[in-house]
Amino acid sequence: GGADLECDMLVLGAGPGGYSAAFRAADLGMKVVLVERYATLGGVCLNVGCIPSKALLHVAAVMDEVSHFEALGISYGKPKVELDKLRAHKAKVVGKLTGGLSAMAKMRKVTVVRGLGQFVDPYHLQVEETSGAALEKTGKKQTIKFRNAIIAAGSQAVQLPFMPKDPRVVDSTGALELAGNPKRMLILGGGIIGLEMGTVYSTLGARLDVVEMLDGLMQGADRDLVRVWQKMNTPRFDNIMLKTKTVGAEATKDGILVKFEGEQAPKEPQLYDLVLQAVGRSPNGKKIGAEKAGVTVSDRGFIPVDIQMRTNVPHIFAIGDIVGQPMLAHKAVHEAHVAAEVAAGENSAFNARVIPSVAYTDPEVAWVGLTEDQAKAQGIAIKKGHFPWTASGRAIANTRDEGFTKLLFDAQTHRILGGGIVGTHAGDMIGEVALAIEMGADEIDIGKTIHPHPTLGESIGMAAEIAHGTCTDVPPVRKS
Amino acid sequence: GGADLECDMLVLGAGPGGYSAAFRAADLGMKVVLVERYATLGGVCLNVGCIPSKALLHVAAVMDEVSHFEALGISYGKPKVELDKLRAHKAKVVGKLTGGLSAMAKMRKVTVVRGLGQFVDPYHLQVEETSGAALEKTGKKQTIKFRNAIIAAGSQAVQLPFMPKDPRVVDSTGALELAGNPKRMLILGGGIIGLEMGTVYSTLGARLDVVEMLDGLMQGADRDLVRVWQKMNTPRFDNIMLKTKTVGAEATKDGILVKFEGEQAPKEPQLYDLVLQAVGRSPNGKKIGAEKAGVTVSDRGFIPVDIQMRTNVPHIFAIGDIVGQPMLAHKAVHEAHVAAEVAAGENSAFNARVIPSVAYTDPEVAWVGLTEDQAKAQGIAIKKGHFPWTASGRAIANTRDEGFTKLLFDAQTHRILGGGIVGTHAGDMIGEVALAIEMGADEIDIGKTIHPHPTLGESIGMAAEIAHGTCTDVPPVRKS
Amino acid sequence: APPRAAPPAMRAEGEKPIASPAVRKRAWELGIELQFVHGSGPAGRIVHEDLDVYLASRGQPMTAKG
Ligand SMILES: Cc1cc2nc3c(=O)[nH]c(=O)nc-3n(C[C@H](O)[C@H](O)[C@H](O)COP(=O)(O)OP(=O)(O)OC[C@H]3O[C@@H](n4cnc5c(N)ncnc54)[C@H](O)[C@@H]3O)c2cc1C
Ligand SMILES: Cc1cc2nc3c(=O)[nH]c(=O)nc-3n(C[C@H](O)[C@H](O)[C@H](O)COP(=O)(O)OP(=O)(O)OC[C@H]3O[C@@H](n4cnc5c(N)ncnc54)[C@H](O)[C@@H]3O)c2cc1C
Repeated sequence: GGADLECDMLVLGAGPGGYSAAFRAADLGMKVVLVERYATLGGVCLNVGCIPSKALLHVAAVMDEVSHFEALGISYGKPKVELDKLRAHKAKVVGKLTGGLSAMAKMRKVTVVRGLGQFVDPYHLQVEETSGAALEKTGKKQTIKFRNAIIAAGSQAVQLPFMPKDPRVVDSTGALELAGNPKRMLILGGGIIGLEMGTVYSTLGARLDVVEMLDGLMQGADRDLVRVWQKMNTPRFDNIMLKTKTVGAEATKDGILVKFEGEQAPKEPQLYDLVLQAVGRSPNGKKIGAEKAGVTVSDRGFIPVDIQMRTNVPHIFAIGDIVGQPMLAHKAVHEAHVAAEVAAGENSAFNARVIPSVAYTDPEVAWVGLTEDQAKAQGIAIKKGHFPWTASGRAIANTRDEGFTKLLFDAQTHRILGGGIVGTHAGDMIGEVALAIEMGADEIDIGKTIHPHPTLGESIGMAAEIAHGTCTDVPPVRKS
Repeated sequence: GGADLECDMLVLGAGPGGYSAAFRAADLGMKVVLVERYATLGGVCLNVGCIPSKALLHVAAVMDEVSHFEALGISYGKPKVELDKLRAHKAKVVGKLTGGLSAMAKMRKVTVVRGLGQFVDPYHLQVEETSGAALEKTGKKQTIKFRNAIIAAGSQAVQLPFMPKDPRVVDSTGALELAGNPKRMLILGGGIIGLEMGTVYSTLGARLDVVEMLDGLMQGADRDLVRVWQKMNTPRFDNIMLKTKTVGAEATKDGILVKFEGEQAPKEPQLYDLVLQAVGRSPNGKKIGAEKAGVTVSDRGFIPVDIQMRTNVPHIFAIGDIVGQPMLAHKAVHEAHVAAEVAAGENSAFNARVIPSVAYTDPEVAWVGLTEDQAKAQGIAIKKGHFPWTASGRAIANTRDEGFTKLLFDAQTHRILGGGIVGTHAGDMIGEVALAIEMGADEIDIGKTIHPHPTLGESIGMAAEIAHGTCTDVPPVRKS
Repeated sequence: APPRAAPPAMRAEGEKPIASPAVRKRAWELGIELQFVHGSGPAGRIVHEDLDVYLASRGQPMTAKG
C-alpha cells in the first residue's frame, strides 16, 4: 500500500529503549521515525517511573534525615508540606528531561510521530494520531513504511481483576500523582516499585501495610541485604503480610475494604485510604499488531529475540521491557544500542555479563551478578568478603552505619562473581562491582585498588581485602 | 642496652598508617608494639582530620540542602543550632572509631605503649610516657627493643611564624573544636583542608575570605572541576584573594587584623573573628631521633623509602605522611600493608598506579590518575569523555545537576588514564575510575558495563560512551 | 559447528575464558570464539594483543554467527 512516510528505521515506543535506539540509529546515519502515543518522550521511566519516583524519594530521604538532626544539635520543627509544590517540583524534574529528549530528537533529525502504532504488514506501521495529555484519538491515520523496525513498546502495570474502579485504588502512575495524604495505605506486592512508593507516602505521614504472596519482600536480592532495609523500615509498617493473598476488595464510604487469605492474613478485612497495586508489569507485545508483521509473541506478551535483539523477522528488532526480565531502564538502553547498531550493519551483540538492580529505598539496596542464594542453589563454591559499615568512618560520620558491602568470589579462581550493597547511596556505587565483574577482576585487583578515605565507596575495596584476609579495619580472622 | 620490652615489630605512631601496619603485622604472626603519644589510636585522620571534618561536613550539607527545600514544598524554619550538641556528635563519631581501634588492637594482641618515642639506636626506641588528653609527661621512660620498625609518625600543620598566639588563630585541629560562631573568617591557604573547614563555618553562619599564593584554589584538580565547585560556593565568600600573600597579623580587641600583599590584596588590613591556618602540613621526620637509628631524613623532614617502603636502613620502614605526598590516609594504609608484609618476609611492593584525591566540599570534587592539565603539560594525546550532570536524571531529581563526570583516555590505545568527578557523592564514585585505571580498562569496557539507572554512578558509563561516540543521552556529536 | 580442528587445550575443563567487554566485543565482531584463544594477561585474561596473535596465526577469521 501507499505510505505517508518512509524511513530506514521505525522505532515503536519512546521509552528509554525506544529513544535510545532511535538516537543511536540516527547517529549511525539512518533516517529514523519514532512513534509514541503520549505527548512526551521518555516512556514509563521518565514520565511515570524511574525519574518522578526518585525525585520524591530524594525529598523523603532528606526529610527523614532531618527528623533525626536534633540529636546532632540542629533542630528543625516539623516542616510545612505543600503537596501542590511538591508535585510541581516533580513535574519540573520530569519536564526538564523530557524536554531535553525532544530537543535531542530534533538535533538528530529524528521524526517523532504522535499516535498509536499497529503493524499492518512486515514493512508498514499504521499510526492513529493521538493528542492531549492522554490518548484522545484525533481520527487521523497515517502509514509509515520502514526498512527496519525496533519494537520498544514497553510494559503496563498489572491490574488485579477484582479491585474496584475507585480513585483510592491506584497503580504506580496514580500513586506518583500524590493526590492526597492517606492515613492508611496498602501496598499490594512486596517488590521494589511498591516499596519505593510506600517510602514516600510513609514519610509524608501514611501508615503502611504490605501484602506479598511469596515469603519475603524485595525478591531477587539476598535476604541479608533485605534484612538491613527491613530493620530500618519496620517502623513505617503496621503489617507486613507475607505468604498472603489479597482475595477481594470493596469500595466503601470510609475507604477500600480489603480481604486477605494466607499465613499472615488478618482475620478481619482491613480498611485503607489508598491501595497501591504493584504486583508486576506485563509486556505490551499483544497490543501492537505484531502478528501482522509476522513477529512471534509469547503467551504472556513477550517478544523473543536473539543476542542481537532480532525477532524471528530478521529486519524487526525488539528491546526493553517487551523482550523480558529484568524490566529495567538500563537494560533497555543497552539493548537499544545493540539493535540500532545491528540494523545499521554493525556486528554488535548484547554480551554484558551482568545487569545491576537497585531498590531506591532508604537505605538503598543494590546488587549485581551472582547472589549468595543463587550460589547456594547452583552449588557454586564462593568466598565472601563482607564489610560491615559499622567499620566505615564515613558511614559513622553520616550516622548511617547500618549498611554493609559484600563481594562474592569464585572459591577457586578468586574472580568476582557478584556483590551486594545495602546502605545510603548503594546504587551509585554498585557500578564499580559491575565493572569488576565485566573485567574479570579478582579480590587482589579490587583490594589493591586504592579507594579514597573516608568514603562509602572504599567499602568495596575493604570487602575485597576481607575476602583476601588483608583488611585491617575489621577484627582479625580467627586462625583455624 | 637493656630493654623493657622486646618485639618483632615496632610501629611508631598510630595514625591510619601506623595502626594498619601494626594490625597487618600482627595478622602475619609478628609480636607487635605500637607506640603513640596521644590517648587514643587513629592519629590525625580519626581524631582531628578526615573523620571529625566529615561528620561536620555531612551536617552542613544537609543543612544547606534543607535551606532550598521550600521551593520543593517542604518548608522548615531556620534551625536552632546547639554547638555543644554538635561537638558531642562529632566526639561520639570519633569515639566510636577510636574505641573500635583499641578493641581491635587487643583482639590482635598488639601492645599499645603510650608515650613519645625517640630512636636511640637502630634497634631501640625510648618512650617517654605521656598521659591525659594532651602530652603531659609522667616522667617514666621505657626502652623497646625491636627486630623491625615501621615509622608512621605523620605530619603537623605548618604554623606561619608571624601569626600571633591567640585563641582566634587556629589550625585545622583548633577549627574542628568549633569553639564559637565567628562572623568573619579568614582561611589561609586555598587547599582542601581549609575549604572543607570553611564550608562548615560558612553553613553555621560565617562569612569567608580565603587567601592563596597560587593562581587558583584546590590545586591539583583540573580547573574545570574546581570551577563548578567555585560557582556553587561563591556566595559563601566575601573575598577570594588569589596570587596574594599574608604578610602580617595583629591580635586586637576587635579581632585579628591581617595584612595582605599581592595581586588581589585589599588595600586595608582586614579584621577577622577567626583565622584558620591551612597552608600545608610538614612531616615529623626530624622529631623522632631518626639519625640515631641511621635513618636518612630529608631537609624538609621527609623519610625517603623504596617501593617496598624500606628506608636506607633495611629493617626500618616508613609510611604515610612522613614519606611524602600525597598526604592522604588511604595512601598511608596501602603503604602500611606493604611495609608489614615485607617485614614479615613477603615479597610485596607498593605498585598501585593511582591514588585518588577528594575534596569533601559541597559539591565534592574527586579525581584520580592523569589530569587534563598534566596531559597538556606532558604532551600526552588524550581523548575525553565529558558527561554533564544536566543530562543525568538522578542529578536533576536531586536538584543537584551542576556537576559533571569526565574520563580521559589515551588517544591511541583508548585505555583510561584518569578521570574527575565534581558533584554530590563524587568521592564515593571515583573508586570505580581508579579500578578502571588499575585494570587497564578502555572506553568500551566502561561504556559496555551496564550501570544502573537512574544513578549518579551511571555518569561514569555515560562519559565512556561519550568518548566512544555512542552515548544517546547527550546531543549528537557534530560530524566533521 | 566447530569450524576448525581441535584447538590446543589452554584451560582446565570447564574453565571459562576471561576477557573484558571490549575484548569480548571485538572477538564477537571478528567471529572469534574466545574459548580457543590463549590469554596472556594477568591471571590468564585474554587481552587485545591475544586477539591480534590469534588472527595472525589463524589467517582468515571465521564468519560471525548471526
Ligand atoms: C514506578 C516505576 C519506577 C521505576 N523505577 C525504575 C528505576 O528506578 N530503574 C529502572 O531501571 N527501571 C525502573 N522502572 C522500570 C522502567 O521504567 C522500565 O524498565 C523502562 O521504562 C522500560 O523501557 P522501555 O523502553 O522498554 O519501555 P517503556 O518505558 O514502557 O516505554 C514504552 C513506550 O512505548 C509507548 N507505546 C506502547 N505501545 C505503543 C503503541 N502501540 N504505539 C505508540 N506508542 C506505544 C508507551 O507509551 C511508552 O512510552 C520503574 C517502573 C515504574 C513503573
Ligand atoms: C583537617 C584534616 C582533614 C583531613 N581529611 C582527610 C581526608 O578526608 N582524607 C584523607 O585521605 N586524608 C585527610 N587528611 C590527611 C590525613 O589525616 C593524613 O594523611 C593521615 O592521617 C596520615 O596518616 P599517618 O599514619 O601517616 O600519620 P598521622 O595520622 O599524622 O599519625 C601519626 C601519629 O604518630 C604520632 N606520633 C608522631 N610522632 C610521635 C612520636 N615521636 N612518638 C609517639 N607518637 C608519635 C602522632 O601523635 C599521630 O597519632 C586530613 C588531614 C587534616 C588535618
